[in-house]
Amino acid sequence: MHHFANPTRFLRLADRIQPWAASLTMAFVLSGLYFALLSSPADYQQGETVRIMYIHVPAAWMALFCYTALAVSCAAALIWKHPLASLAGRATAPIGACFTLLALVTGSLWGKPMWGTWWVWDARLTSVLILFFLYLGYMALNNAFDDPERGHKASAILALVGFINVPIIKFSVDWWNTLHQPASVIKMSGPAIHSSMLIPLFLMALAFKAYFVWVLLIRMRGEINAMKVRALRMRQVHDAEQNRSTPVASEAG
Amino acid sequence: MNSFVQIVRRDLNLSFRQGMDSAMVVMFFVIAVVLFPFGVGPEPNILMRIAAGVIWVAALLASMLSLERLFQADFEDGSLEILVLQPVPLEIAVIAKITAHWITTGLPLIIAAPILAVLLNMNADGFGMLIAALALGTPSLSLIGAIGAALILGARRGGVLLSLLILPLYIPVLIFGVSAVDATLAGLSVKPHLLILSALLLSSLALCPWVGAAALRQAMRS
Amino acid sequence: MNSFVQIVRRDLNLSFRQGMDSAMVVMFFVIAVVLFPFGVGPEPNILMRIAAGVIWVAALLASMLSLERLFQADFEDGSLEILVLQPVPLEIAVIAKITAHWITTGLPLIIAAPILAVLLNMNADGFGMLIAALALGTPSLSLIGAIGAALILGARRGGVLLSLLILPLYIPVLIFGVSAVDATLAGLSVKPHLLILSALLLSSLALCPWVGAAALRQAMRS
Amino acid sequence: MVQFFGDNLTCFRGGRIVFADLSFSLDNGDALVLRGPNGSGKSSLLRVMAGLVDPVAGAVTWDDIGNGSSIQSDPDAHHRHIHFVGHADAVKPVLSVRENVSFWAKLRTSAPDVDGALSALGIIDLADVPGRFLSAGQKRRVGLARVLAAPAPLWLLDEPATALDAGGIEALENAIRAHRAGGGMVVVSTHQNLQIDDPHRLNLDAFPGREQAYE
Amino acid sequence: MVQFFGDNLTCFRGGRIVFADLSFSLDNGDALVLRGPNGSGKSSLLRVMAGLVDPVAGAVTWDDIGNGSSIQSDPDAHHRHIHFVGHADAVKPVLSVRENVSFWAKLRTSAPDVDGALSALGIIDLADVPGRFLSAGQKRRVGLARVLAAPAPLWLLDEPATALDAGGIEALENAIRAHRAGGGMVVVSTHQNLQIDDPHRLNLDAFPGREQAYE
Ligand code: HEM
Ligand SMILES: Nc1ncnc2c1ncn2[C@@H]1O[C@H](COP(=O)(O)OP(=O)(O)OP(=O)(O)O)[C@@H](O)[C@H]1O
Ligand SMILES: Nc1ncnc2c1ncn2[C@@H]1O[C@H](COP(=O)(O)OP(=O)(O)OP(=O)(O)O)[C@@H](O)[C@H]1O
Ligand SMILES: [Mg+2]
Ligand SMILES: [Mg+2]
Repeated sequence: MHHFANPTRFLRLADRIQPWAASLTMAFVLSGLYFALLSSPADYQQGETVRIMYIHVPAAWMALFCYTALAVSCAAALIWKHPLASLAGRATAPIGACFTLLALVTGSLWGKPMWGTWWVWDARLTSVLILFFLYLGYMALNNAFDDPERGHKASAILALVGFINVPIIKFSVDWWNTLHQPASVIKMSGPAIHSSMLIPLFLMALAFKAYFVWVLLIRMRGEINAMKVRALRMRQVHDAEQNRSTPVASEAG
Repeated sequence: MNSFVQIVRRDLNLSFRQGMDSAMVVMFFVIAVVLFPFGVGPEPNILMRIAAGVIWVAALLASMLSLERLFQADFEDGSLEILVLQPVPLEIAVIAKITAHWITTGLPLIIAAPILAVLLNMNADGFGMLIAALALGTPSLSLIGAIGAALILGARRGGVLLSLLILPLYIPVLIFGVSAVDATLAGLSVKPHLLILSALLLSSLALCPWVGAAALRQAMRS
Repeated sequence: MNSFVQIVRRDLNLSFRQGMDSAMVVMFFVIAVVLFPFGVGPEPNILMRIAAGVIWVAALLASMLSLERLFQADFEDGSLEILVLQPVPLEIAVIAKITAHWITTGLPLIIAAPILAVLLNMNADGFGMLIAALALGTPSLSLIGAIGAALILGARRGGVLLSLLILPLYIPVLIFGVSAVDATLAGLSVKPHLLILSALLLSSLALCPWVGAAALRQAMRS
Repeated sequence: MVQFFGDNLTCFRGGRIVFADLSFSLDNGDALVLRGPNGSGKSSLLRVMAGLVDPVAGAVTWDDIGNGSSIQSDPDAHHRHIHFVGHADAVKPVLSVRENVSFWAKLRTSAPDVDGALSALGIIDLADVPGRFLSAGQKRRVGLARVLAAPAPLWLLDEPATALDAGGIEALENAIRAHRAGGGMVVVSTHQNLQIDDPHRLNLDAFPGREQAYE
Repeated sequence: MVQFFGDNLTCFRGGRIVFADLSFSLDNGDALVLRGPNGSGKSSLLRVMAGLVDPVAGAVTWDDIGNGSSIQSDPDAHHRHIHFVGHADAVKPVLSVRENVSFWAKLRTSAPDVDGALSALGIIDLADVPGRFLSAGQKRRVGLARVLAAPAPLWLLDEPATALDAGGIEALENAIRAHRAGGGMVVVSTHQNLQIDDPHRLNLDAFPGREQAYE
């Protein structure tokens, strides 16, 4: 009967994790920024603009990671009907959309010096833009119904359909010739960039991940509260019905 | 199979008696295309250059607009609820409705397209390929769009919402549909593009009825 | 005048509480524009050449789509019937609803337009004029579209029908809206174009509320 | 003294005559109950009275508006005299019950008695609840509260008891009684048993001239 | 022998428990009448029985389908056993009354008795009239004719008497009587007075356990 199992246990767990997530975020951001801005070298080709990488790449990774997390929680919500799963999906989507936007914006900022233009219509960039629309579509559908339950289910189906886009983004650089550079960190043969860049990159990636957990918990707490408010509303309606205590119309038969 | 035929026949029947359905989709298609010479100016070589793209984009928008009501009317008058409760697999019902929809809207688009291509100064060599690409592409559009049409049932602002949900999913069809035509005009091989269009069609044929049926069941839950 | 304010305030209220209304129109606008680079290919100078036209056509389509529901929701839940029977001139009610609609959809379009202009490589000199032209043009679109929105009430396939009714009426706004931007980019005088846009706005302001009210009364007859 | 009457009305809908040569008149405090089987034209008559449907012959007239010319000649004055409750309740899901009622009331009077109306229909407890949480019967009460919140001499009610439970029906009957005691008039169509004192009755099945269509 | 029963059903809708631990069972020839004020869960229970809404606990089961596994395990067989009549009548405006009924009937049986069903509900005269010309009560009759035209052992009727006049209600009662005499079962929710012989009764207001959600 997990449908109306009270989420108190989850909240207690969240209370314990949240301070850790917050402090880890701070620690990783500070150390990551130190390495990224001060102790790592400028690129021999790209100069100082290479430092955009320490935001851009982790943000792009998080954009993909969040969508995967969204799809997994939507699948869990549809198959096992666990209310926390659908809640997690709803809480993840806006965070993922923000990371996607961040990746798009930092990518554009980087593109201007590197490629001489803010935007090109190549496979990688376009598929990320589509990812952004999918996030927006998920959120829009989620909120489009008077009955929230219906919005959650419909948007979960959409999120699963849209998951097709994630491998397309990942492999777009391999399948099509594009301006965007192919994977150099995460690939079979091991990372192909120097460790002085790798360390800050990973520190920032960890920082983003911890930040994600932190914000996710806050947002889930908010969602749970919203549900409680809803339940109170319902009770108000029901109590009003009870107070009138109207007699049922005379029995048939 | 018998119920498949029953449902297709009834939907065609409804569409013909209500009249204008097909006509209106075609006219939207034509008007949307005709807006472009007004928008981008009448220079023939610019128009020629963008003809295939504009026709495909207009076809996407027309297909999307007409799909909005694929399940909507049945949802509103209670038919959908009854359909879900018939001893007929819902997937069959969904694919029957999509078939009827494509016959009444997709087919007329394909017929109208060459005329618009003439209006936009497209090179006559491309006409055949335009038709072929649309014939392979529009069924995919109907199939993909059916998912969106099922998801938005009962939502506020269905029309705009639908566009947000399915236009991103239409993009692969658009890309390969246009490149098939462009490849013909440039004298290159069209085989890879047509193969991908067919693959898109087959995979949406395999996937969409199931997802659409699941979405419809979901819509009935409330 | 008091009832005008009441109705505007209620419609804005509804739109904000339902959330996402404005957001969705903007998103459709963005997606429709984004389709074009897929359609016509990514070459920057072609895109630059057609940017203003594409943005205007997308604005037309977005305005049209969002207008579909201008009276629809009120019609379906019975509010319109009651509104028609209030001791308030129906023309006032119509113009109040149009005003609220423009604030929630036209204004956001104007704000989003420059970003799309960047995506399409439009020359930055044109941005200011694009905004000015949209600011003069979109209210006309809302006014003209309201007539269509009233005429389609209760019709089957409202969406496609609406596009047929009003897209042709939108063409003058499109032509002069685009030529204002193009004139700026070409360094020519924009005054005549802006004057015509203003004239279109004034005449639709004078005419459309009356026609719209008549159409609404007609819709109530059945 | 306000009086409302219809003369020799003929209504033509969906390709056939729904009723012909129908007349009625209402004095202050009168109630007219419309009866008849399905499809006999009750809803159509109410819509003619409201001015939503034009009769093909005959006219509906107020004694005190426009010197005996029909309601079509001065719609605003006519609208100020009537409240119409149709099949739909016009409850917006995102507005609270109070907001739903007061929007309509404020279009008619600057100082409406919204809370009084909500109390009379037993939904004052729901005043701040958004419309989407209401059940069918509660929505109906909101639709009726709109009528009580801003006074008008004539109420036109099309099956007002639909979806109401016993308590709701009693509240409705009381409201009609009070309205008539204050000189108001009411026209009601219903299939159910509504307690209305000294009603005039109009049986719509008695009007000939139908069923000639489709033959 | 066909039997249909639900065990310890709990239904959760719109963020709250509508009913909990509800059980029922139906034998051939039985009728179950659902009672309760607005919002008590009558429609919800009928939708659970139809399989349109899944209960969060408990199961609805046929004795003769799938060896006592729930209706979800073989929806097609379940659908072959039931007819569901909800609030909407699914009448297409451009199809004639006969076409409306026979489309649905043909999905279930190749030789449906459409005209017999129309006669039983007193709308055989309207057989060739397009749906758009029907009044509320006539539409309801068309919705009920669909049930008569193709037999199924269990009828689930949600407020079937809505908008029906006295003649329509009598036709409905007769149809239910004949169906039960032939061994059929029926579940009805209603606010009105329907004459049903020896009904089992289920008062939905008696189910506790709501309002615990999210607390
Ligand atoms: C708006 C434009 C851009 C977008 C949407 C974008 C998107 C992405 C995405 C999604 C990834 C993650 C790929 C993966 O995990 O395999 C990525 C990684 C990366 N991007 Fe971008 N990018 C953009 C512009 C740029 C520019 C201008 C550069 C620099 C020339 C750049 C350099 C990189 C690098 C170095 C990586 C890491 C690749 C790896 O090691 O896996 N990006 N980008
Ligand atoms: N929207 C409409 N368009 C065309 N004809 C209509 C329309 N509504 C009703 N009619 C016709 O008018 C006749 C009277 O319908 P009306 O709705 O007034 O009946 P009623 O007495 O209210 O019936 P009910 O008890 O079922 O509500 C019907 O027989 C129908 O044929
Ligand atoms: N579509 C829905 N979405 C969410 N909650 C719903 C929905 N429909 C009903 N509910 C909730 O379920 C409860 C039971 O509703 P239901 O429609 O089953 O009641 P009912 O007994 O049929 O009432 P009525 O007499 O008004 O028809 C209601 O109180 C409502 O809060
Ligand atoms: Mg009626
Ligand atoms: Mg009910």
